[in-house]
Amino acid sequence: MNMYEIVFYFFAFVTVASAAVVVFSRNIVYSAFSLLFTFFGVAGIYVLLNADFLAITQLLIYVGGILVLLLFGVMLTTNTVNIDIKSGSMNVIPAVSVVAVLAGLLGGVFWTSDWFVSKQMGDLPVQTTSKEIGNALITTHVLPFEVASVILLIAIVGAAMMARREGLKSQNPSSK
Amino acid sequence: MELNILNIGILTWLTFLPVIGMIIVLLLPKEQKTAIRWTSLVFTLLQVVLAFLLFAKFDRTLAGVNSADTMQFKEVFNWINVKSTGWFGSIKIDYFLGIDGISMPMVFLTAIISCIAVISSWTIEKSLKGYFALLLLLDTGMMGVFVSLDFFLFYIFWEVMLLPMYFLIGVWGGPRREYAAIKFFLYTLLGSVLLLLAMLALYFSVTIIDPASGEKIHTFNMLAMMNPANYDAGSILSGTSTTWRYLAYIAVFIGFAIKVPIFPFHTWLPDAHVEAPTAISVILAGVLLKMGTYGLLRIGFPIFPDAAMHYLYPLAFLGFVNIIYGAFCAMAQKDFKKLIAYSSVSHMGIVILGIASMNTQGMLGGMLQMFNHGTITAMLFLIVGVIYDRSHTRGLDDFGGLMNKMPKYSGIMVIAFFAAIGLPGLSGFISEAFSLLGAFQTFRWLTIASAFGIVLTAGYMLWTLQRVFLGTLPEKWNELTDINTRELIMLIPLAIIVLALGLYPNLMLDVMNASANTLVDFVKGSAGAAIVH
Amino acid sequence: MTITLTHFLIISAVLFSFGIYAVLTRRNAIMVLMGLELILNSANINFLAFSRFGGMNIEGQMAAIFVIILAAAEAAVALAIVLNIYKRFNTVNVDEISLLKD
Amino acid sequence: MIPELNIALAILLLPLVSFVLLIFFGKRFMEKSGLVGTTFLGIDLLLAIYIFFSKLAVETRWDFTFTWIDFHTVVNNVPLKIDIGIMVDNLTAVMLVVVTLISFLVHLFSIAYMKDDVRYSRYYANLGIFTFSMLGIVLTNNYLLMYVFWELVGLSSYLLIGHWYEKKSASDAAKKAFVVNRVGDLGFFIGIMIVWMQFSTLTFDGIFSAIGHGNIPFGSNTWLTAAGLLIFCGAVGKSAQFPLHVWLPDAMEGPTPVSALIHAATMVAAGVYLVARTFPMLTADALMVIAYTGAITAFVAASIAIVQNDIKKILAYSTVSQLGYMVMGLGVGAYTAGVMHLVTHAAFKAGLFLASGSVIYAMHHALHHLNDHHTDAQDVRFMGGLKSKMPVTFWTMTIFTLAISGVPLTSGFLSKDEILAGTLAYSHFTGHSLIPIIGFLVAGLTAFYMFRMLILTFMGEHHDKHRLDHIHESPRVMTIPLMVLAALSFFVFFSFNPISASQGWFFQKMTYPTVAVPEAIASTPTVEFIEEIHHQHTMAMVLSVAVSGIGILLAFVTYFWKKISADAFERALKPVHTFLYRKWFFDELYDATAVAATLGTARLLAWFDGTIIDGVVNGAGWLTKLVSVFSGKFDSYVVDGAVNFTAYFAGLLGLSVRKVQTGKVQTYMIFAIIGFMVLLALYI
Repeated sequence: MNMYEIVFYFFAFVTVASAAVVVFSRNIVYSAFSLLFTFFGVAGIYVLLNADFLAITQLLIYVGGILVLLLFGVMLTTNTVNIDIKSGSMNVIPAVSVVAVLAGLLGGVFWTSDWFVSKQMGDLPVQTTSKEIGNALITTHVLPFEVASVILLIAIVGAAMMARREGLKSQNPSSK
Repeated sequence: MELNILNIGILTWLTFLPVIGMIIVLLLPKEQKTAIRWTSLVFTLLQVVLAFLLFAKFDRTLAGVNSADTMQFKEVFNWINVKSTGWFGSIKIDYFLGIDGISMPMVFLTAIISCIAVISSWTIEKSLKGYFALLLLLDTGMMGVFVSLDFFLFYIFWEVMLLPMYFLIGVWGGPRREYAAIKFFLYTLLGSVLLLLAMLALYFSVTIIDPASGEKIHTFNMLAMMNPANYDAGSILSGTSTTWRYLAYIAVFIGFAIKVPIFPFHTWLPDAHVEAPTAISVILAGVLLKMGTYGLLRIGFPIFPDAAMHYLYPLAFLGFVNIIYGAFCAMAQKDFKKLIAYSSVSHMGIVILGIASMNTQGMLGGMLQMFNHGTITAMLFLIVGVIYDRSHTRGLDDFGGLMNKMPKYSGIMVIAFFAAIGLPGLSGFISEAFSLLGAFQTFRWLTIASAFGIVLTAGYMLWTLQRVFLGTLPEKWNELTDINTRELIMLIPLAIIVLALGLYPNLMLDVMNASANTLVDFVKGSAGAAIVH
Repeated sequence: MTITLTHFLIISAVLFSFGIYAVLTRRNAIMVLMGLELILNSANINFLAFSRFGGMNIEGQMAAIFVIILAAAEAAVALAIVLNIYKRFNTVNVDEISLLKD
Repeated sequence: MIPELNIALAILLLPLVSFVLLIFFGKRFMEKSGLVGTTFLGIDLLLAIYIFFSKLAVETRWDFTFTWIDFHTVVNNVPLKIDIGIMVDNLTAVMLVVVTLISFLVHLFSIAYMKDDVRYSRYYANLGIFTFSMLGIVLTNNYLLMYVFWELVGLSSYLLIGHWYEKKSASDAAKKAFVVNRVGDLGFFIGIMIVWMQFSTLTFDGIFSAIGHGNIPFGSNTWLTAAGLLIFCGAVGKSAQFPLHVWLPDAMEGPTPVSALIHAATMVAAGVYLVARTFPMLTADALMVIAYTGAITAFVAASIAIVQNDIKKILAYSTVSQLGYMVMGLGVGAYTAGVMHLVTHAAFKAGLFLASGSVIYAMHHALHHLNDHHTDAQDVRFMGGLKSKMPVTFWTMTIFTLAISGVPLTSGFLSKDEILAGTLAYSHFTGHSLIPIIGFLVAGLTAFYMFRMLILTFMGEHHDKHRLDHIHESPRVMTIPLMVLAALSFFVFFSFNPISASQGWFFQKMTYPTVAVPEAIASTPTVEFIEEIHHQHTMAMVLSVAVSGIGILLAFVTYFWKKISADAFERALKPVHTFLYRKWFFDELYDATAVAATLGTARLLAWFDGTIIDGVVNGAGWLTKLVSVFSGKFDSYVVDGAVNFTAYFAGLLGLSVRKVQTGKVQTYMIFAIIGFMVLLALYI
């Protein structure tokens, strides 16, 4: 077992385990915090896949942004006076069966497929990708990039609008 | 003769200024009523300024009619160019604008009437934004009809004008507005369909050499359609005095006759007038009716000279029927607006009679009558509008003695009424007299019979005057106020035009003279040549 | 046993299944969102893995970047929606919000 | 342009200036409006007199023509254009003085008569536009401008008749005047159309010279006659000739000075003037029709005048009768006599109206003073004995009455004699002896009814003493015009020979125009005709004095000495009296025929329009709708039936799987994933 494998299995474990906590924990705050570890694990896996830039992005956006947002969501929507911030499950049996079948299918497909592989582990020298990504973003992918920026802008404005308008409305409870 | 502003021809400006105004009106929030009104006014005023400019720069010696060289303020560029599409062939449609003595007075009239319509719409409150936007669009449609020299373009503007009119009557009209609007719409649509058929038949019959590529192409160019040499041998409308040509002429004629309106296609007019708001009545009578006769002069006569000459007598007869029938119907009306609507039928009959005479005086008289009827009837409808605004009734028998209560108003009214009667010194007389003088030379007895119309006109007009303005004021109208400054502003320019043209008709006759002569010579010449062949 | 493409794919499959499970079963809307994030992450892993082993280094990473961007946008909008739902129904439990039934 | 024509133009335009000033600044002038108008007319009169003398001193005619509208085209090798212009010949010069003089006097008279009127300045403005249009008729040298001013005169007459438009009868009368005139003008206009078509010119000179060269409308003598007669139609309307005379008596609804100006002296004389102007192109046939029209008019009106009681109505019918006289004079060919009667009649008839105005003014004030609102101030039966109270009015009125009755030494005698001599000459040449018979008969009738009026008004006893005390002579500003006009009713102003005018200046200056009509269809040549008039003159004079004398005597016998009871006559001839009193039932006849037919046609056509034509239109719409209903039924039962069945089936199906719909998103999602997995499995 070389170092690479050790690191891989470590991150794989962290990811899967914390994901399990996310999914199965009844306490929503626990879930949120274990999601942090999942993201870390995934970032590690990114590094192992020669994607240093993405790993950093993953940390910045998921951990710094999305997770914080989710936590805000939890706090804003949960009645804090009531300590019980657990959330229940539903449809457990059909969901378990469906997911099991799905997992089986996916696993089977992944396992049995004869993937086309051009570069095996170790073929590729470890190198930084930031520069290449930067180039690609402003040359070949400039259009999707711009579209994405517009989408972000719209999403931000839209989110702000929705939150604010309903905020105003909440002062006189809805008639419906 | 060309005149460009910012490298865009003046006719395009004239036509599309209202569209710019419309866009601005649409962008304004609907609470900004004052801004909307002023925007509309400013744009129509600009149009009037341009029309005056055009009038001043217009070369009175050039005839136009069938020759592109003497058309003025021309603008031509290729507009639609579809390469060969199967059996249809390649389609080339030009954006071809230009005016001559036939259209110049109409352009002038349209600009003035539109501006006045905007002023008279000042008190509209019901969804004002939509109203002014539609009004401006209507303005563009009307102007476009008068300046386009390409049949296709002409047809487009013709239809563009139809829709706003429908809504303006149907939404802002009186109690029976839906009925009137639909009647108007169906009538004119029927006319449009016939026009479209004739247009397509012409399109497939006429070919010209494309100056760009040198190949033979079909064209919608009206001037090309006027030249018999451009008709393909064996095409549906080739030759002269053929049944197909007669049929096409009749189709075109009915299309235009509905607009004029010529008996028996006239019944949309009273309903539309009665139900439409004042400003729309003004536009209807002032400009829309003229499109029918303008179409005859621009398309019917020069493109089908043989058929026009062949059906000259029936045309004149319809003119006679219009005059007498309209006058009689007017006499029996009890509704002020309906009365004026029927008087329009009668007065448009004079136009028909005049242009059917096929000589200079008659043609000039008819063309001048188109202009004069526009101004006079506009005044009459505004006058009705003024009292309707105050009293909310149009019953002739509901009034009396307004002369004492509203002296300024009555002064203007006297000018309008007597102009309609055809009193010398006011514009109506000159055009009526010329139409009849001309027509008499072609149709002796018919004209004598038609001349009875002037007695009938005097009869019903004075009767109306007596019922509404003379006598004693009923108690209930003690609160009526005299005409206000805004209403004076819209009536006085018209009164000035009526007086000016009455005293010095050369102002307008000069503009039309060369074209009228050329048109008469051309139609008679072509038809004469046809007979020789 | 060296680490092959399949290893990464299996991790991604596991994450995906967890994500789907969370989406399907959790009552709390925020939990559903977390499940979605898991699914997106699993997809990203797939992208990177295929790109790494398939020899198209940058292209896969580009796709992953856009996925992250969309995830961020989605999270923002979704949270706004959740907040609205909360304001309106005073709960974020999706099973109680069954207007669709009517 | 000749300098005098500038003055003529000034004469024409001054009243227009007065009109414009008064219509726009009338409120500012207020009671000074009368002075403003009168001043303008005073200047106008002086200028006219200047023109009169300078024109009569020279032989040439002043003419100024310019092209008004050029059609820039050529018809029959003649450039097509409309020339208009003004001209002054002797006839015009005389007419200018007549119009401005009467107008000036009426302006003056009205200052007092109308001073309490609510629309004082409007009244003067209308007088201004009337004078302008009338002068226009006189000054123009072509039919187009003639027609233009003709109509403008109609307008101003409309405005003045309807001056008191609050009264229904006044506005009715105004309307009637305008419409009836329009009927005449229609003929005039058709005449103009014929002339224009044939000669492509409308100037008198152009037309007459063309006819002189043998150019006849459509190459037919009948059309030439027709053209002349159609133009004469204008005169029939304006000069109130039979059968269009009905408007003039009604026009008395206007203020009395207006009646004097318009409906006695000037406007109605315009028709006579038109005939005089058109004289050169009238054929013998046309002249005959004109002569008969005039004769019938003269007789009918005179017969009606005998039995009327309203002082203005009597004068109105007398006017119609005298106009008939003039027209008859022109018709028989006595051109100068006809024109001269026009001038002399203008003076004494204006005088009569103004004098009657003075009487009405006095009566009105007396009645007003007594708060009597029932007695008609214009009814001669309520007058009588006013002589002592209103001496100036009485004496001037007497002079006018003598003049109109054709008593020697008056101007009326001179002109009437010449006309009667003309009728005798006419019957001598053509054998139409009915015309002179009517002429003399009417002369007698005129003398009779005029004296009847005079006697009833001024002589005898006033049966209400109290009222008589309140009657006073009118103010100076009203009596001065009367005196001026009375002076002008004497013979000296027209001829120094009191029994024959033919040596006076009028006959010397107002020579017959050259007849343009081809000889074959022309009436008796002028020279021969004048010769014959001379022959007949003495006889005419004797006869006319005799019949006038008889008429006057009868009037005195009946109404002054009361030897014959007028009432007894009236009772004995009740039907005749009623027939005359109701004006030969002309109004009723026209109401029942022309008016009723017009209105009936109007209603019929309006009904036709609304019911038949619109019915067809709506019917087409209805039919379309009916078809659409059928297709709608087909649609809903057959086509929709099929569709509904499908829907029903689907609904049945839906019912069974309804339970699946829990409304929970996640449940749906499970199904979605199952579906996805099924697809996946299939794919693998």
